Amino acid sequence: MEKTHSINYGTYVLVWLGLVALTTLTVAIAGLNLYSLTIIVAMAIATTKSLLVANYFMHVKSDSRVFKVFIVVCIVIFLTMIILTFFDLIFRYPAK
Amino acid sequence: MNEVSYLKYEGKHNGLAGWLLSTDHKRIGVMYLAAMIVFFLTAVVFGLLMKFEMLTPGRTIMGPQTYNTLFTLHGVMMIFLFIIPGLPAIFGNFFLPIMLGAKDVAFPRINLLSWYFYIIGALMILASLLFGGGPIDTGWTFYVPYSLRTGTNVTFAVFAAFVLGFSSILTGLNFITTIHRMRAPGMNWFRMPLFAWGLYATAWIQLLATPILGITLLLIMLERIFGIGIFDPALGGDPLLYQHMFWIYSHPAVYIMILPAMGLVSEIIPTFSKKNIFGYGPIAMSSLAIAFVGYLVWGHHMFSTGISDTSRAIFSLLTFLVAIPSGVKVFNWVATLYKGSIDLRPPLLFVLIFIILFSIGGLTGLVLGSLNTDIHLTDTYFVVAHFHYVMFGGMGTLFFAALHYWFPKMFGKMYNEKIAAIGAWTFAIGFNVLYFPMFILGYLGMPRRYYDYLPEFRNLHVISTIGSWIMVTGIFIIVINLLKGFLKKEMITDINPWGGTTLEWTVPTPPPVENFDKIPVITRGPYERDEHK
Amino acid sequence: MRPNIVDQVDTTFFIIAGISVFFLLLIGIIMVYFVIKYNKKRNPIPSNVTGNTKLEILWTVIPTLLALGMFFSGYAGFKNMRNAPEDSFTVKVIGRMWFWSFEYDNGKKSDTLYVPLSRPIKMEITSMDVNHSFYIPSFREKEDAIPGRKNYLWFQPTALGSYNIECAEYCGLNHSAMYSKVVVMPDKDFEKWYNTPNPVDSLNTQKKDSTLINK
Amino acid sequence: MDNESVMENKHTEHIHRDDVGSKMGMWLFLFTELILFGGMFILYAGYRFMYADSFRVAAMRLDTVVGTVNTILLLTSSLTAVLSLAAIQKKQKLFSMYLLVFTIVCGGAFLINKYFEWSTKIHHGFYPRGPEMADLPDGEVVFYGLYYVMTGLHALHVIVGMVFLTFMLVFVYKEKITFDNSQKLENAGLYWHLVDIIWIFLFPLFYLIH
Repeated sequence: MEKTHSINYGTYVLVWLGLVALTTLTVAIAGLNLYSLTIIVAMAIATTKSLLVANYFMHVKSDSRVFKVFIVVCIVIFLTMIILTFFDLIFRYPAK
Repeated sequence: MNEVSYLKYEGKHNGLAGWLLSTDHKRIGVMYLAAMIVFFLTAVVFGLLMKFEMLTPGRTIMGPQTYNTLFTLHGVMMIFLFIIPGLPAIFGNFFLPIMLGAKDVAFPRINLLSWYFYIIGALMILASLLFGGGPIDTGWTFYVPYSLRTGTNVTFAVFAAFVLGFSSILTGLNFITTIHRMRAPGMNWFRMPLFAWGLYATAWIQLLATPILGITLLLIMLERIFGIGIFDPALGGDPLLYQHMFWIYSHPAVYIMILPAMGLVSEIIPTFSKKNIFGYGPIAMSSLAIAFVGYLVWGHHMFSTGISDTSRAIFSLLTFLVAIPSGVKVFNWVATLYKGSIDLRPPLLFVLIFIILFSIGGLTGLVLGSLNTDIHLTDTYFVVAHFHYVMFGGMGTLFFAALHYWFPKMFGKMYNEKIAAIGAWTFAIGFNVLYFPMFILGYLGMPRRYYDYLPEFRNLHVISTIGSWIMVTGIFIIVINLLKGFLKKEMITDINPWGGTTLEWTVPTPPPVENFDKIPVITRGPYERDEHK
Repeated sequence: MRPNIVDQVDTTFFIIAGISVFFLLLIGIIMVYFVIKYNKKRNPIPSNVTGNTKLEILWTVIPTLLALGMFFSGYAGFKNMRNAPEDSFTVKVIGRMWFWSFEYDNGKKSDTLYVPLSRPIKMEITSMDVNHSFYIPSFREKEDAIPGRKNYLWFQPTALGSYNIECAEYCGLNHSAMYSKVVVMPDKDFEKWYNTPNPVDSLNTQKKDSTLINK
Repeated sequence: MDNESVMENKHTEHIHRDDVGSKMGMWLFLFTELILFGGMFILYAGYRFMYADSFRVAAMRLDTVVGTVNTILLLTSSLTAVLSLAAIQKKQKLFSMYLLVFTIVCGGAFLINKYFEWSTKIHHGFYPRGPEMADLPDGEVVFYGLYYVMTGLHALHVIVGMVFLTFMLVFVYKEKITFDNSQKLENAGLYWHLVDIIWIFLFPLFYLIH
């Protein structure tokens, strides 16, 4: 049950093609001037790319559930840190 | 084949090398114990000297620079070398595998590596006293920009703390994997002893909070060496972001200290009241709840620093919520005593002292969590008293409880119980005489980290200093009594001197190298007793 | 009528302290009672009580409600602490290693804080070197002085007299010597002081400025 | 450690390989790496919020082409790393070794690129306490501070990853890693992919935000 990773070269190459395509896309979009949207789009694409890497290259997709739970816990805690920090930054009495 | 105790075992290396190169979790635990007692007592001496300096306003025995250095070293050593690693590294290492029915932790070699990181980090802290600009004087919080401006040896000391972080992370990593992968057959999650639950929750904090401290300390070093500008306000950095980063780690670190201690209470009370724990589920779950909520409240260390009012309100609300699972635990412990058959032996005595001291610490935390009172009380002696009640009264008292509880199992020797009880009472009385006046001092407006003070505070400081002498006498009695027990010739062979129900009381005393001849199969909860069946 | 911050802080403090003492006594007395009553001599055979859902809910819900109450008490007082009245008299305070200096709107400088009795005072706090904390225990007010940032607090003097100002954030060698005074004066005396240029104090301050300022 | 091998020999019947445990340990370690960089990301986010305009201006001076090339290099090396695992599981030892060598070479190329990028910046005086920095606004100084620390820390991880992979190469050669005992290689791969994921975020944050 531990060795259920698909050991199929084709899938990996397809994922890689997808990753390269997304890289091209994000560079192209950065060239347009989308102002505040730029960062959101760039982060969305980066998140998609890392999901691809994690799910296929790191085999999270075929791993047992406990690993997925771990990853979610780690990400939730990280997001908590960022969000709570920003409650300060956004509402802070302006510096001089 | 498995008759030799872990103390006597002779493998390829003997003598000292047999210890220093051993990957046996029990030997590593004992090595941590030996090292930590040395550092703990050193830091106690620093504290004693500080209290002596506070006997009179102005100079008593030392100058301000020495005093500033002393409280920094007292904090750094107590926190990074004793209370954070204390219970997991010593008793977690020694007993977690046995309690789970395993022969060792998941990664024994990483476990030994972790001990070496600890020792290297500790020696580096001591070494930082000797060269460079002299011993650090920043306080254990290393707040910027002072830590960037002072000429003392901050870079090196901070690197030492960074190395200690590695040790902590590796221990946490080891424990999580051990608990997931190495429980004996039949031991499902809810048949696990509560000490293991405490360690599990702690391990997650060690793993997911320590790296934040690591990177923050690294940035201080880089800032001092290269001037990268990330924290230096002269170059555009924001000192408040430093404080955020520091407390994102350091608040959860409080729970690294206290969660295993709480787990230990849940071991000792059932043993000495001869009954099952009251509310196993709520206690186990509140460990995880505390671990998680612990990440949400770091801002309450910064209520007066100028963070936004919105975030102060949010952090204050969350802080009050974190009090609740701790309260639930205390109620459950007291309820466990109900209708028990209580045998007031030294370990239980320490635990009862813990419950009172920890409750005082926790309840005074409410005043500090509340916004307007915290503005007045933060950075005063009130805070100093509060965290000494929580940390020393909490983790420190339970360190003694754990020593007295597991001493016979670890060394196959017994200490004098009467003297242990005298030591415990002396410690408890001295503790309150030492720290309680600090609450009043703080309320009257005595700021912390003050070398000198106004004459009107004198009486309370004198009482507090006398308390420090009583408390240290208590610690002295406790340590000498244990040492005498350790040096005794006669061994005890009683497998289960207290009548405990967890697995460590089923293996020989002291435990053999491989813990179990045959891995046990678990069929019941950790605190269930035959007589109830 | 302006809220009295000192009273509010003390009220919140004693409410929470009262509840805390109650719980501490409750836990302590019950614990000692159990230890005596169910001592192994009196009660050799333990009963196996393993939990009680009703109790668990009870001692989760009641502390939660109490905690929320404490939060709101603290928050209400805090809001008043942060809302400086419109008509506040503004004074700038600058922390340096290891003294405070005060600057008034008309350019007057001083190393002691002189304020009129009748007006709320808003302090704008900053630092020239490392973190300090501007703390007036008698007014229950404190806010850090952070280099590169401007924090504030306000207070309403209620009685004539002079009160201690302390530094509450560790700032190095003479941290414990970083004292000053707030002197609350009758309005007329203050007017007179405020409109007198070049008092002795300001000369002192300027002299210290030139030697200790960083850049 | 010798001591352990003695003990292992003594009770080989009890010690069985726990691949899932080993992978779990690796993942837990990766989380600490994620949070380590996470701390930097929190700081980046904070300062970007404070100094939005300066960050845009400063980012313009970074070379998008170099960044893109490096991204492609790392993505490709990630592919070959996972392929080498698949190859060993299909008992294609030699192919697996070639793929590992290619992965390490990609890492090396990434570092060489990085080296030239940094030295150009340093040559032009854009480094902490450098001649150009004194005139820059605070926000840009912080931007370059973050840039050097984050990409530097990342480059350090690339180097560590390359060392790991070199060991794996030796292990495959010596057949310590085989088709039914490949957890070590998978763990090294996990580390390498993580380094890749971190770069996936660093790239847009530093090179694409103008």
